[in-house]
Amino acid sequence: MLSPYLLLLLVPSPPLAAFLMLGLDPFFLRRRAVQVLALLGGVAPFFVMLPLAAVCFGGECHGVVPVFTLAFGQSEVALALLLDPMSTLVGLTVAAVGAMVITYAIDYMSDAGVADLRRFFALMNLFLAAMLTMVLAGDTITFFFGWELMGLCSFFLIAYNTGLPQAVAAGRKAFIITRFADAFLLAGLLLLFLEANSVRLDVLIPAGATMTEDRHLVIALLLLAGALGKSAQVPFHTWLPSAMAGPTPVSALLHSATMVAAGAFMLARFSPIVMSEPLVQAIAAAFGVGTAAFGALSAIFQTDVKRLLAYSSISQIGFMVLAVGLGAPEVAIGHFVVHAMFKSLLFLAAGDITHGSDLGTSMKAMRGAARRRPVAYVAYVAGAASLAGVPFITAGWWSKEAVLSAAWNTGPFGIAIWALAFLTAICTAVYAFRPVLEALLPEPEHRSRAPHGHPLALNLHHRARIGSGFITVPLVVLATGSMLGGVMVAPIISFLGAEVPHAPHLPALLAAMAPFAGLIGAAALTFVPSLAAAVEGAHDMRRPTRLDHKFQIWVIEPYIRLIRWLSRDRRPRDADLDFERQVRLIRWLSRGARMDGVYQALVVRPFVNLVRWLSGHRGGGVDPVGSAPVALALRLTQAVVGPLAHDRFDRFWMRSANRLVRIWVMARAIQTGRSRDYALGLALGTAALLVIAWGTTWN
Amino acid sequence: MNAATLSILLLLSAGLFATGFFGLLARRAILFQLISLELMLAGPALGFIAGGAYHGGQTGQAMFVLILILAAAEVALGLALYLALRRVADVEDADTITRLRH
Amino acid sequence: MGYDMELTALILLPFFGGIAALFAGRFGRDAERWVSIAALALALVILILAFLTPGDGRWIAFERFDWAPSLGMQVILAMDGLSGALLVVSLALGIVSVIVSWKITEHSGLLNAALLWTVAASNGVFLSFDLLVFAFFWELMLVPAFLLISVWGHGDREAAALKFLVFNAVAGLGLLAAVFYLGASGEVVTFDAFEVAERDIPHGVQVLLLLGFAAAFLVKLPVPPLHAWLPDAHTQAPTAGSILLAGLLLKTGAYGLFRFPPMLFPEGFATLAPWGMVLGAFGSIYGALLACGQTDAKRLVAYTSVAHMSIVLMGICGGVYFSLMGAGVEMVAHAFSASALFLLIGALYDRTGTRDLRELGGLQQSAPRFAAAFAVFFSAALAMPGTANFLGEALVITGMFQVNWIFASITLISLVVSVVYATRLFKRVVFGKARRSGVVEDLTAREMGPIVLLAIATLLFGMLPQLLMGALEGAVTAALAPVAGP
Amino acid sequence: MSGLLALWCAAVALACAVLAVTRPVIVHALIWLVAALLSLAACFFALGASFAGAVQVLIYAGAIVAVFVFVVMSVDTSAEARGRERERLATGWRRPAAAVILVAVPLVAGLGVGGPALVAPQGTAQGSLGALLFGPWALAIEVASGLLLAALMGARHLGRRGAGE
Amino acid sequence: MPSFPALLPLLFLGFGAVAAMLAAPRLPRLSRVLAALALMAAAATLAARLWAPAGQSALLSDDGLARSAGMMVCLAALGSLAFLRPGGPSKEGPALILLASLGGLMLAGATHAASLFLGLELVTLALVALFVLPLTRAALEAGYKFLILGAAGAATLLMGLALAHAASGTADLQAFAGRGMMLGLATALLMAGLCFKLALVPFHMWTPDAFDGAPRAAAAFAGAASKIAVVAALVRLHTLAPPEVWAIGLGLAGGASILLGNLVALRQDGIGRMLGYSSVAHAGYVASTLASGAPMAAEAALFYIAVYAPALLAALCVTAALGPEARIADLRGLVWRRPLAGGAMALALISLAGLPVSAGFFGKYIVFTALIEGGAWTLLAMAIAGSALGAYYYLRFVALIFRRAPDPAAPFLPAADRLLLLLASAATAVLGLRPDLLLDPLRRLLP
Repeated sequence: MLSPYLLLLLVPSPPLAAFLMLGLDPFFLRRRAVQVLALLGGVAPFFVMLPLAAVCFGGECHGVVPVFTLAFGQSEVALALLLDPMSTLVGLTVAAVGAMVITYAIDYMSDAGVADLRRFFALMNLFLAAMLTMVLAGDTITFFFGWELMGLCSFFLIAYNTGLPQAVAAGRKAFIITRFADAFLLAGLLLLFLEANSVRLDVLIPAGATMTEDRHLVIALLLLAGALGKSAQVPFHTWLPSAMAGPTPVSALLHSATMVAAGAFMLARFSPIVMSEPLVQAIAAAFGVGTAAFGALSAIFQTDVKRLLAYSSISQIGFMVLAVGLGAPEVAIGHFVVHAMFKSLLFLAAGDITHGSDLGTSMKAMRGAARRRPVAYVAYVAGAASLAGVPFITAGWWSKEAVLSAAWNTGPFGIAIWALAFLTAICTAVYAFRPVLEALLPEPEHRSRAPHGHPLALNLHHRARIGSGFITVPLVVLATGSMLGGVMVAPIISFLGAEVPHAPHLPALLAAMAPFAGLIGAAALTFVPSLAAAVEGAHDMRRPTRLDHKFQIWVIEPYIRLIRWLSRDRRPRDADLDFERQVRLIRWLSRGARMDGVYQALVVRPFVNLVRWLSGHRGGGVDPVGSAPVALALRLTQAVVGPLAHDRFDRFWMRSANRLVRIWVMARAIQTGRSRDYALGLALGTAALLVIAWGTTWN
Repeated sequence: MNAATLSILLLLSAGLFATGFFGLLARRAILFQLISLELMLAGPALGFIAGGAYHGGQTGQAMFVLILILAAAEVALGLALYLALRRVADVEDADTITRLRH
Repeated sequence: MGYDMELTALILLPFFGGIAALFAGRFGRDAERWVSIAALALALVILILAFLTPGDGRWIAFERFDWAPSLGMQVILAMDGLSGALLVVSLALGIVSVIVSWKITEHSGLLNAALLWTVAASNGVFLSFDLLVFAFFWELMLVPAFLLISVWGHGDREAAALKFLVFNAVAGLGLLAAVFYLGASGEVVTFDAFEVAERDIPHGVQVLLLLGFAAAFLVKLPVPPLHAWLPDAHTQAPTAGSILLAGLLLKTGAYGLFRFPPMLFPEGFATLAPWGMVLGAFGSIYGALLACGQTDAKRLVAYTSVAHMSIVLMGICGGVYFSLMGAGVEMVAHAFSASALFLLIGALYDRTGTRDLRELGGLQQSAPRFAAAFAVFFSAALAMPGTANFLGEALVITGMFQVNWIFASITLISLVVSVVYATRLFKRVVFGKARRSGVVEDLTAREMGPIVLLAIATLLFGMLPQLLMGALEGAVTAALAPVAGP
Repeated sequence: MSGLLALWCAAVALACAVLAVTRPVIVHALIWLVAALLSLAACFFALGASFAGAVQVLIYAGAIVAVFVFVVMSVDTSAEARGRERERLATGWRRPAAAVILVAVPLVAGLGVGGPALVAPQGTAQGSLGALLFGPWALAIEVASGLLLAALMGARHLGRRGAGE
Repeated sequence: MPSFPALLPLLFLGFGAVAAMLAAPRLPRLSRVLAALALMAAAATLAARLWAPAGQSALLSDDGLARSAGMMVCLAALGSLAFLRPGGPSKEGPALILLASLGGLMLAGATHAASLFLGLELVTLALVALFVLPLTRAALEAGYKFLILGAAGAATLLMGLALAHAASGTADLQAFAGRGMMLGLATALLMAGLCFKLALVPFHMWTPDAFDGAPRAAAAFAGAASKIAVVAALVRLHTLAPPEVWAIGLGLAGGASILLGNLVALRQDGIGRMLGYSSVAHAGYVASTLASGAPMAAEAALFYIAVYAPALLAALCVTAALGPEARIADLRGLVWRRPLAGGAMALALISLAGLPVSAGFFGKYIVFTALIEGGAWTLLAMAIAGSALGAYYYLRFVALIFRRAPDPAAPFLPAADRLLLLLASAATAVLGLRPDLLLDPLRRLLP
């Protein structure tokens, strides 16, 4: 009898097939065919996942479908797909979000050329297939296969606008940084394999949990590093905001349920190994909460919706990592599911609102959204509420509350974490509501557009207020999920076999207040001109010209006085300087703590110098450009400039050759051409022979 | 004839050989070089005759005859070459015949 | 064992095919090319038939006959999975190289002959187990390759060809000297590798002899600091020459290292292997870094070859099951992926007349098929899972973790750097706007054929690695046994 | 007694030879050459090799030197040429002398000072020189004629006014 | 006197020489044909008696070594004759080549001081006459140097023979089997004469000049035929186990020749000069093989020089076709202009470099084997270093042969040249695949 689990093989197959069809283009597909194929490939996994999920929820949730087995000498490598509660849940989420995003993209990308469309959807489908493969993987090889394939696709997708240098640079940056983290993961997985002599997760994870101490620690740290890189956690976070250069559906897919979240999923998957080391656990929790706080702070000061959402992803996944670090991977998965829904919703809605605007995806493009695209706006509001964690009515509250409670319950140390997470939650609400409130502002006055602008941009105001079904259905579905999904959080956690953590009333109440505090903050940032200008100015790197003196006097001034009094600073005050400081802080935060600069100094520049030193290029001066991706691209460009030089070993060989030539010149001088000299040679040779003869016979 | 005499004769023959060799090395005029060659050949000639006299065979004298033939042949060729060189290149100094070198 | 001709045929068929191609041009247009393809295809058929007939366990086929008995010479040809796999590579790449040089009309008879002779000689290297015959084919290989570079090359081709030749010929002398010593040092003069392997050679002598062998192999591989000939040779060689250089000649070095040191000098190999690994680790980083700094696309790929072959060296010297298997897989995988990249760059050069990265670009827009092909082999170059290259490198890393984690880490770093140069190549060639090249014509059907073949090979061995690894099993355990033995 | 005579004649020959190679004038050198050759002939007679002595006088000192004389007649013998020749010898004798001494020292050391223990006279079968030369050695004589033939052809060819001029 | 069949080749050559000389002034073409016929007849007679029982006469030995070496001398002489340019004043060429071959035959069979010395001198004087054939200044210069040095070498050799004769009372070469100071000195002097003929450092100075200035055919005879004969004589002396100075001197001279010859040839641009220096180096390989003292040294040396000969003949034949001042640039694209000439030249150079599929590879192989067998590690190292240098400069020339040439002017090749190139290439290629075809007979023929 055929096992129902065989259906597992069919989950990643449709998008893969769609990728092959679109990628190889055997039939010279037309636009409509491309769209149909893409849609089929994108949606089918969800409908295959459904019966599987039904089986799983029915209670029989452990299916392994072997793909094939390799014999490696004494070891065996058995590739398989695995269905267990975690993969069911995550797979279902991914399939659903993927289906929504691809559906949305059908309309969103409709103005691209056929060839580009084909490429786009081929890659999107491949991406989806890769993520599904990774989620359903029953062994480390398949897992890593999906994991890496996502990295590759992210490169192509982020660099989708191949003519745009910063898009290409962002793609490279994403690929290189994640590849760096992947190296850790690969090392960890290979060590695990050597330790357990198997690649099957169901064998390997229990075996891994009972390893010897030192090995265990190393492997756990390696896996953690891999996850942090893929999930854009703090030291590695820089690629994610740059990756916004890709089209909106790409961002939506990348940052909600797939790529970025894959790290958190991986940690949850391998939590028996990773989390059995208290040290690693503490590190994970620290990184998680740190990233969450940092991401939220940075997000507050963004002026670009997509970058804001990117930092939000960093922050939210920080929560997931935190949950894993607290020993509650089930909670992390719960947050994963919810986050996937509201984050994709936010991206899709924001993308729809700003689509075709000549302001790109900047915050200003949100203005007037309620009037222009009411459905999308409502959807955005729903998503933002869920992100902010408005109590009871949004899904986000339930999952975030679970994380916070888990932190509170960990003990005294956990309370500190809880406090930080609580502050983060307030910040989250601040940035979540900023675009919502921004949309309430009147639209900026209509500037004349350059004729070469985006072709659709001209139609911006002539667009229908309600988008086509391809746009509306995903928005509605996801918005519903984001709001009502909260009821699923507890079942999810218990389905995964854990208790839903409950905090005492006080912290729970406080946490419930956070969104409202955030809302006030957002309002301040949006409607108080001085603050808005500060945020704005931090980006334009110009001093704002108009300040609201009242705000200055009532808020900023006392704060500065307090600081000065505390630090016993008696120097005369310089208002400009103060403002500078303030702006600099904002700028620092909005640039992701300038981590790019650190990388530039610590990694990229030495690397380039090394390469340049090795390949003998002459360096040329390049302006330090503020934006790091461009700088990265320029740095590598610079390494290219210069003549095609030989490397050092080559020079060594050539030098010895020259030395030989010099000896040759000396040696040929012996042949003087004079017969007397020749005869002299004869005489000397004879003499030498005679001396030898005399010497050998003399005794 | 005793061994000592032979020894000294051989020494003298070596001396003749060496003298001729010296002439060949030291003299630059082609004709002098040819004369020196004759003296060089006289050394082994004396050696063969002395050896033959000591050992009492005819071999030494027979070898001398062959040496003589060689000397004659060499002189003939050498002088012809000398004349040809003088005619073609107008040289009599061996040191100036250095077009082929290195 | 009976005396069959199949292995001899695998060497002689391309050889005589080459002679026929030399004169076939007189009998019709493109006749020499068809003759070449026919000879190689026939050899491929014979090879497949040899695979299908049952062997004796260790060897798929084995032949031995006298050649010049008075010199202690005989011909011993033996094929196991490793040689078989490399023979498939060599014949397939032979066909590919004939196809890609279809448009070259200058001395086309000699061109095809040189291609076939290169294949014939490297087949000889892969099959010979008489050390002298091995050395003979080893040196013979240089001649047609030299011709390929110096006659049909680009730019400063003579200098490059000479550099290639001198490096390899000089290094070959080390091999020759060691082989001669081995042959002459026994009680009877014999070059039979199996007999020589039985001998008890003192440890110091083993080390010396191994150094002689290694000189030839490491230069051919090539591993820094002995690699200086490779970038020049690759850059100046015609496309077909680059393909054979990367796909075949480099592999002969790896094959030699794989086969003979563990077999002939187990103790000496054990002594020197750590140094081999150090060299390989250094080379893997060094090659990758230099690849990052190149502006010539072919040179870039050439340096990636240095990096990848260094990883192969590391795998072989690792001497554990995984690393050896990884090295074997990587050899085959790199043959396909590197030759495909050379093919693509060659095709691009034919169209644009430049290989300068600063002048190329925009393939994505003007030639999507070109771009797609680039993408596939780009993935292979940076060892994307699913390609055979990943399998090879992952296995080497696994083995290295068993030997010494530092080497494993270095390999991982080179894996990361590979992304830098690969994306750079891709960015410059496929993305961006066409700088000088303008609109590039997409790949033609004749070019697509070989590319599809190579892509299928790369992905097939990556997805279904048991095809390859099953074949390599015997050779790997054989290389393992003397090292691991008591 | 004959031994002493032979030694004396050989010594004279050596002295003449030394003079012959050091004379600046070609004619003088030639005369000393003849003297050396004649002394050698005397030495040969003293050693009992009368045929060799006779041949030496007739062919060597006679015929060969005669050929020389013909050539020497065309040579510049002016005082200037003599001075040039003397100067050439004066400037360039050291290196040749050193080389020759290097050759001579082992020879002298081996033959004279070291005193080789010579084997006793080998009693080879006595026979006439003619029987030897026209018996077993006939081939050698024939080939020696080839030697002369080659020299003759060469000399004759060189005497032509050839293409090289 | 030797038996008549043994005498027959000598008679062919001697009478052939006289006939050719007589025919030369009026019928130069007939003279060439006669000379060729005489050489062929001599070679055929030798070949027919190759396996006959050995004989011995007063002066000459009639054994396998003499016959095989003599046959090779005749064949090499035939090769030189093929491209000895007829016409002009040089009508005596064929006769002189026959005389020189006669000397070579004597040398190959020499067991006595008289035959050794006569053979050597006949070769020398005939070669001097051959060198000066064009009567150009360069030819005269080469001839003069060769004459002067040759005579000095002959005197040295004779001095050695005289000492040996005085020491042992016999002029038989057997005398050199003894020991003692006088014999040691005699051996040293004898070696100086032989090394001069073999062109070993420091007795080699005439070689490059001769290869450069003399007619290429004469140089080819000096490099191929005469060296085969000298090597045969060396081998014969070698088997007598002469005093210690023999091995030491040969080793030193051989090693020095390998290094210096290859080094100076490194960047020579004149093809003739390059071949001249390289012939010094090749002589060095032979000498060091004999010096190694390996049991197989004799056959190795003879095999080496035998496979060197066709390569040198082919290379010099092509060089001759390129004109009197052939330089490396003249080779450019030769294979495209004259496929036969270019191919033969390339094969010859590859063989000289000792690369596979050429007889030269096995020459090097067997020499290295002998050096290893004899434990002559220093010489082996020198030989390896020399081969590396050799590979470099030969391949420089090979590279140029295949380079495309701007001017399509093709050198003229007469039929005889073409036949020679074909045969020499065939010999090189066949021996490169089946060295045992030559090596096995040699091994059985040598004592």
